[in-house]
Amino acid sequence: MPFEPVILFFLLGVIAGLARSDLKIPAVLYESLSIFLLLAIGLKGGVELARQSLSELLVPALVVVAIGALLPLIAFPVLQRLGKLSRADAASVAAHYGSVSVVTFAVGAAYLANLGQDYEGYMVVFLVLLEFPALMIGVWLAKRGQGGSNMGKVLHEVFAGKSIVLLVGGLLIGWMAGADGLKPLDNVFFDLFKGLLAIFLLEMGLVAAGRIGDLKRAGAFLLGFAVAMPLFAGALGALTASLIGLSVGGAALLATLYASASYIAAPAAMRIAVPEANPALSIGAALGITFPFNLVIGIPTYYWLASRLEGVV
Amino acid sequence: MPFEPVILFFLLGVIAGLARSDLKIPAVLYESLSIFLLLAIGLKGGVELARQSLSELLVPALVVVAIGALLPLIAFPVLQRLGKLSRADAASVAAHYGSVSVVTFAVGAAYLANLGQDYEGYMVVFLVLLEFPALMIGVWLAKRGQGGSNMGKVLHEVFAGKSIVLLVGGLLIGWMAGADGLKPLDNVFFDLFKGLLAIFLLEMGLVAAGRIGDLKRAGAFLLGFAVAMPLFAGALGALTASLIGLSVGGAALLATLYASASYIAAPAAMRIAVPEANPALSIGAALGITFPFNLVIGIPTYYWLASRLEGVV
Amino acid sequence: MPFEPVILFFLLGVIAGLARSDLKIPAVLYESLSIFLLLAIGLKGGVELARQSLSELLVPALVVVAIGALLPLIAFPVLQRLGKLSRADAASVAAHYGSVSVVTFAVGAAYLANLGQDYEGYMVVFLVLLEFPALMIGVWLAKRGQGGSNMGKVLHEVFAGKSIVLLVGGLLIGWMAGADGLKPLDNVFFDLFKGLLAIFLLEMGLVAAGRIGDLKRAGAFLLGFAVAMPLFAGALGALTASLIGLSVGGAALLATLYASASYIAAPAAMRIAVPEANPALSIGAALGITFPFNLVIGIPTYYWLASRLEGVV
Amino acid sequence: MAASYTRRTLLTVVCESSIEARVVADAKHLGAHGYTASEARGGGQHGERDGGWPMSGNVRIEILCEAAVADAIAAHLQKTYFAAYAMVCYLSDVSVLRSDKF
Amino acid sequence: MAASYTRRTLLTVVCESSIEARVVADAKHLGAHGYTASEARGGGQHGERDGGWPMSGNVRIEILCEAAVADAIAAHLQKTYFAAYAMVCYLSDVSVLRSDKF
Amino acid sequence: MAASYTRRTLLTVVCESSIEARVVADAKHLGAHGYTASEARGGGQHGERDGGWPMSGNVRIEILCEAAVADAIAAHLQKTYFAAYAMVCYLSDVSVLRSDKF
Ligand SMILES: Nc1ncnc2c1ncn2[C@@H]1O[C@H](COP(=O)(O)O)[C@@H](O)[C@H]1O
Ligand SMILES: Nc1ncnc2c1ncn2[C@@H]1O[C@H](COP(=O)(O)O)[C@@H](O)[C@H]1O
Ligand SMILES: Nc1ncnc2c1ncn2[C@@H]1O[C@H](COP(=O)(O)O)[C@@H](O)[C@H]1O
Ligand code: NA
Ligand code: NA
Ligand code: NA
Repeated sequence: MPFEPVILFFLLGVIAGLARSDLKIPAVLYESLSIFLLLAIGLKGGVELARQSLSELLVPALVVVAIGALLPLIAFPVLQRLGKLSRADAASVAAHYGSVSVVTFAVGAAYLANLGQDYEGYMVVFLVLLEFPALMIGVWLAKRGQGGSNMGKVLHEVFAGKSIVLLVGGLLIGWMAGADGLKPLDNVFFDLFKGLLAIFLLEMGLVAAGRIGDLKRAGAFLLGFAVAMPLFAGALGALTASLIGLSVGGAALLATLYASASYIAAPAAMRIAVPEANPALSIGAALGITFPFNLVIGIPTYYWLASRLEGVV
Repeated sequence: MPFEPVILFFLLGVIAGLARSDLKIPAVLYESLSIFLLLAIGLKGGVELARQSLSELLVPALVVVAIGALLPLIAFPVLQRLGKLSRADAASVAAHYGSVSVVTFAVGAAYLANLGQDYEGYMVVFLVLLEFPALMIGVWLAKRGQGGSNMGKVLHEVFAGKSIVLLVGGLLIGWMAGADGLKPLDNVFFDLFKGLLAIFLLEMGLVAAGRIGDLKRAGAFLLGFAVAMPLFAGALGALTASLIGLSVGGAALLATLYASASYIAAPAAMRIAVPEANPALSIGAALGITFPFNLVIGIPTYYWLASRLEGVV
Repeated sequence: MPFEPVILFFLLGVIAGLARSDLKIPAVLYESLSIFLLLAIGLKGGVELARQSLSELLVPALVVVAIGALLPLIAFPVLQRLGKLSRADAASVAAHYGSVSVVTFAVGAAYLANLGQDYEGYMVVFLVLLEFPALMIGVWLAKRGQGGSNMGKVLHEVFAGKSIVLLVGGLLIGWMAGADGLKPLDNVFFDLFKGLLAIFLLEMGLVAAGRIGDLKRAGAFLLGFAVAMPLFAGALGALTASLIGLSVGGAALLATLYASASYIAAPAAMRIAVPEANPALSIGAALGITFPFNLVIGIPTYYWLASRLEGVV
Repeated sequence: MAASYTRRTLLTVVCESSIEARVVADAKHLGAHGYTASEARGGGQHGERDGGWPMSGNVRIEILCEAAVADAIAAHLQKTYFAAYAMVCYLSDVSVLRSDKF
Repeated sequence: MAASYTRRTLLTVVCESSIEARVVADAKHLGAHGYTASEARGGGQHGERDGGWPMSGNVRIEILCEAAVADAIAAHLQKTYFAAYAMVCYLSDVSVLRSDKF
Repeated sequence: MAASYTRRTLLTVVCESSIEARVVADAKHLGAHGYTASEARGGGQHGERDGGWPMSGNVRIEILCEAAVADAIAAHLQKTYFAAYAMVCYLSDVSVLRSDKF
């Protein structure tokens, strides 16, 4: 399995965090880098989208979203019945795993670029589309039959949330300006992408190391879930990709998206809409286990799976 | 009229602000980007200046400053008599419009670069020279016949203010080091310029959206002034450019400078020197109306004007 | 003597600071840039190290560290007897001058690059190795015969301190990934290095200007020491380089390392381990005198010395 | 001295950043005329909150107001947020100038 | 307990960042021996000041001093800045160690 | 009003950032159940500390606790840090909700 150097930055962060280094990435640098990454991913997707007939995207997008929406619906009863989590906790964790992680996606794309493996440029559209349905479903699962679901607030929180604004904003700007119009911006948004992703991963490593404490409270079931769920979701993603005829690279990325757990949009939305859920559980699992698992083991596995399935389906 | 993609970032910021998105560009990123932009503009100008005989610049510079100094003197009675603004408010608004906006200048330069239109490299010298006379005049207008003019404090506030320090410092470094000496720094100060300007404009869009409330207090007269004044000043700039024999690109930029209203140096200086002026009025007009107006409509108009005047004068 | 433009940024910072400009580099930008510079230097060294047989480095490294350890041992009695500093102050100043300054090293490397002068890539390893022995020695000097030396805390403070974590982390990542693996990160970590170093030096100029007050308290002896010590240490470095057979560039850099005084790791470690030492003395000397001295006069002198010694020894 | 003071209550709330906007809106609704907020880190029952990433940031909100308003806000916060959010709040007596502002 | 306390006054000023340097200089001139400042946001009579750009930032300044000094500073601030600047200031009683410092 | 208050002591420490971790650890050791910290600048006996670079940053730490605990922490800080570090600390009386937390 080939080797993706940006992951080393994540590991450095984890080690520094565990060694209680005084290395701290300033919160403002974290925010600045995440603004950059979200915008850049959006712009890149928009440029690709401009080369694409939108109408052809409609059916695949519907399929991807519909199958993706199964993920929280499958996760919820597992978490509630097998995991004995409270309804709110089960719903919140399900929402995190149903939604997607932008950084996991970026590492997946870097992994493919490293292999010289192409993928459909409009995968970013799927990234955007997959971000929020699971959050709605999570809120609905938590509040079913209770009234006062706060759904309006969640909708605003998600759609006016910075990750959607920057991804969709970048997508639109890229789409309107096209590759030529954005050329003078390439020095920043394309050339710096991977280096800044590396610094961001260093920070994520520090943050993930800080979640170790949460994992103790999470219990063995949740730890297992945090590994099993991405594998299951990744397999579903690879199958869905075959169904809609994606390339091997596209299939690996869709598997990565399904397998990834959100730790930007989902925690923010759940904190507002399902406050009785314990954020330590969902964040501990998503960031403490699933994120590193996907980086190191998951992505190569989903790629392998995608290559296998290609001939078959 | 050709299309300048960086403006889309400004619009994205405005929309996000109006939609009450939780997208916030951290204040420190704003400051960091403005340090970068000011330094980079200064360096670029300095490199150009090194190619130039300074003595030839003297007369054009004097003309540009002298005619530029008319702007606040013309604006003041209009604001005080027609606009019924208090003396302090009229003086403060006049100072904002007499001074210049570095970012508007940068967008103007990007617009020209997009068209492949050259301009005189020493325009940055005019930018620096135009920044402060209007501020002095504004303070003098506000304090005439009152004593205690605080002129000393304003002078220090302006000359030791960060925008002058960085612009002039960059100018001198660029001038001393020359294009060759700065070559190893080009990867940062030249190549990243436009991409970082785009991110800065995203932030300015958010800030401008936040000034909407101020505009209500400003009243119809000031709203009209915020559109009419840049058009008048832009025309004066294009004429002045003909007078001193600038190229079409140079004329468009000088028009842009005259037309632009300061929202970095002027608010800071007026707050100290003319505290009784209401900052919501001047900033609301300069940032809420004139800045977006110049970006979207003004710059192309000044360019058109400059092209027209070329054959004529 | 050739001219290194990044120094102009330092001078601009000093002038702005002395002129009491309101220019402030936000603390977070300072931290972000120092994270970047440390990582980048580490990565660069790691890539070079990958080309190197590690076993051949062992003896030179031991020599460099052993002779480097003499520096604080020589400085301490001078400071205590001739300079009449208290034991704690003498030990703390000795530790600062025995340790090294990463930014002085970076400017030295830029100076050589400017001259087209090569140097051994593994100099970064010496940089890392030289950072901490002097700090241990300083603590030991301060606490000799007192008990309660806090050595454990210092060790943790230094080894888990951010400068070692980032330098060593970068070194390891560069070493593991190699030049090819890091290629996609070059746009950030290599191409932006010099421009961001320039901005960092601007900030250091502002900080150094703020230390002027400390210098008054430091007294004439310490001011003299802050110039004489780097010259002595630089000469020792050039000789040591001849001993282990470094190239002229390598010798100039080793002289620069010996001559430089730490103002990141040392102040932090001494503050914790030798709190009774007055930080104004050591920081005033290291940052207010020695750092600018090395930038402007020292580095060219060490290079000249290294060239001279080449034929001789 | 020209300054004449009035007693007012200073209500300080330390809570997770995610609810800042709601706490401020609630306070205004209950009669506060202003507030001051600044970034904070901290630790308490809900563990360490070091501000290293968005979900672990705290905010420190201060509200100067009449005692009755402070009581009303504190009671509301207790009812609405104490169970589910990291939050601490306390009151102290202070002297203000320009009492009509608060 | 080894610690012995003295009563002092804590003067807190929240104002727009643009006058921070002047407020601190004035306070020192009127007898303050130190101050602590931190970035803040907020809202009040002068609208929302969200710190998103330089002109909308607030600063929170705290000055520990003798009651008479606090009175003098507060009176001076009222006279000099209240009319034209976003500013709030209030006093509270605190116990300090090392009273000679303040 | 539903809210019922208890008197507690608020200990505020302003000190150089380099000892933040130790001050917090000491306070917990002496019985504090939580703390709030935020970045600060300032000036005092040890000169101006403008936060422009790591060694010149301050931190402002607040600890809500019982009076005896506050006394113990203050006495400890005085003994351990006052001689060698830039540090100020003061106590005030406040009313808290949920007194069992502190
Ligand atoms: N005893 C305390 N003193 C000062 N601040 C506290 C204390 N307890 C909690 N806090 C602050 O309030 C936040 C939430 O507290 P908690 O709900 O107890 O986790 C913490 O992150 C701290 O910033
Ligand atoms: N009632 C209040 N409570 C706390 N802080 C306030 C209050 N009113 C105003 N402030 C702060 O003081 C600043 C200036 O207030 P103002 O002059 O009323 O606009 C505001 O931006 C707030 O940060
Ligand atoms: N009188 C004072 N009022 C408020 N804060 C102070 C005062 N004196 C000192 N400080 C703060 O405490 C820090 C350390 O004080 P010092 O040990 O006196 O230098 C200073 O940097 C200030 O932030
Ligand atoms: Na998912
Ligand atoms: Na103008
Ligand atoms: Na040294």
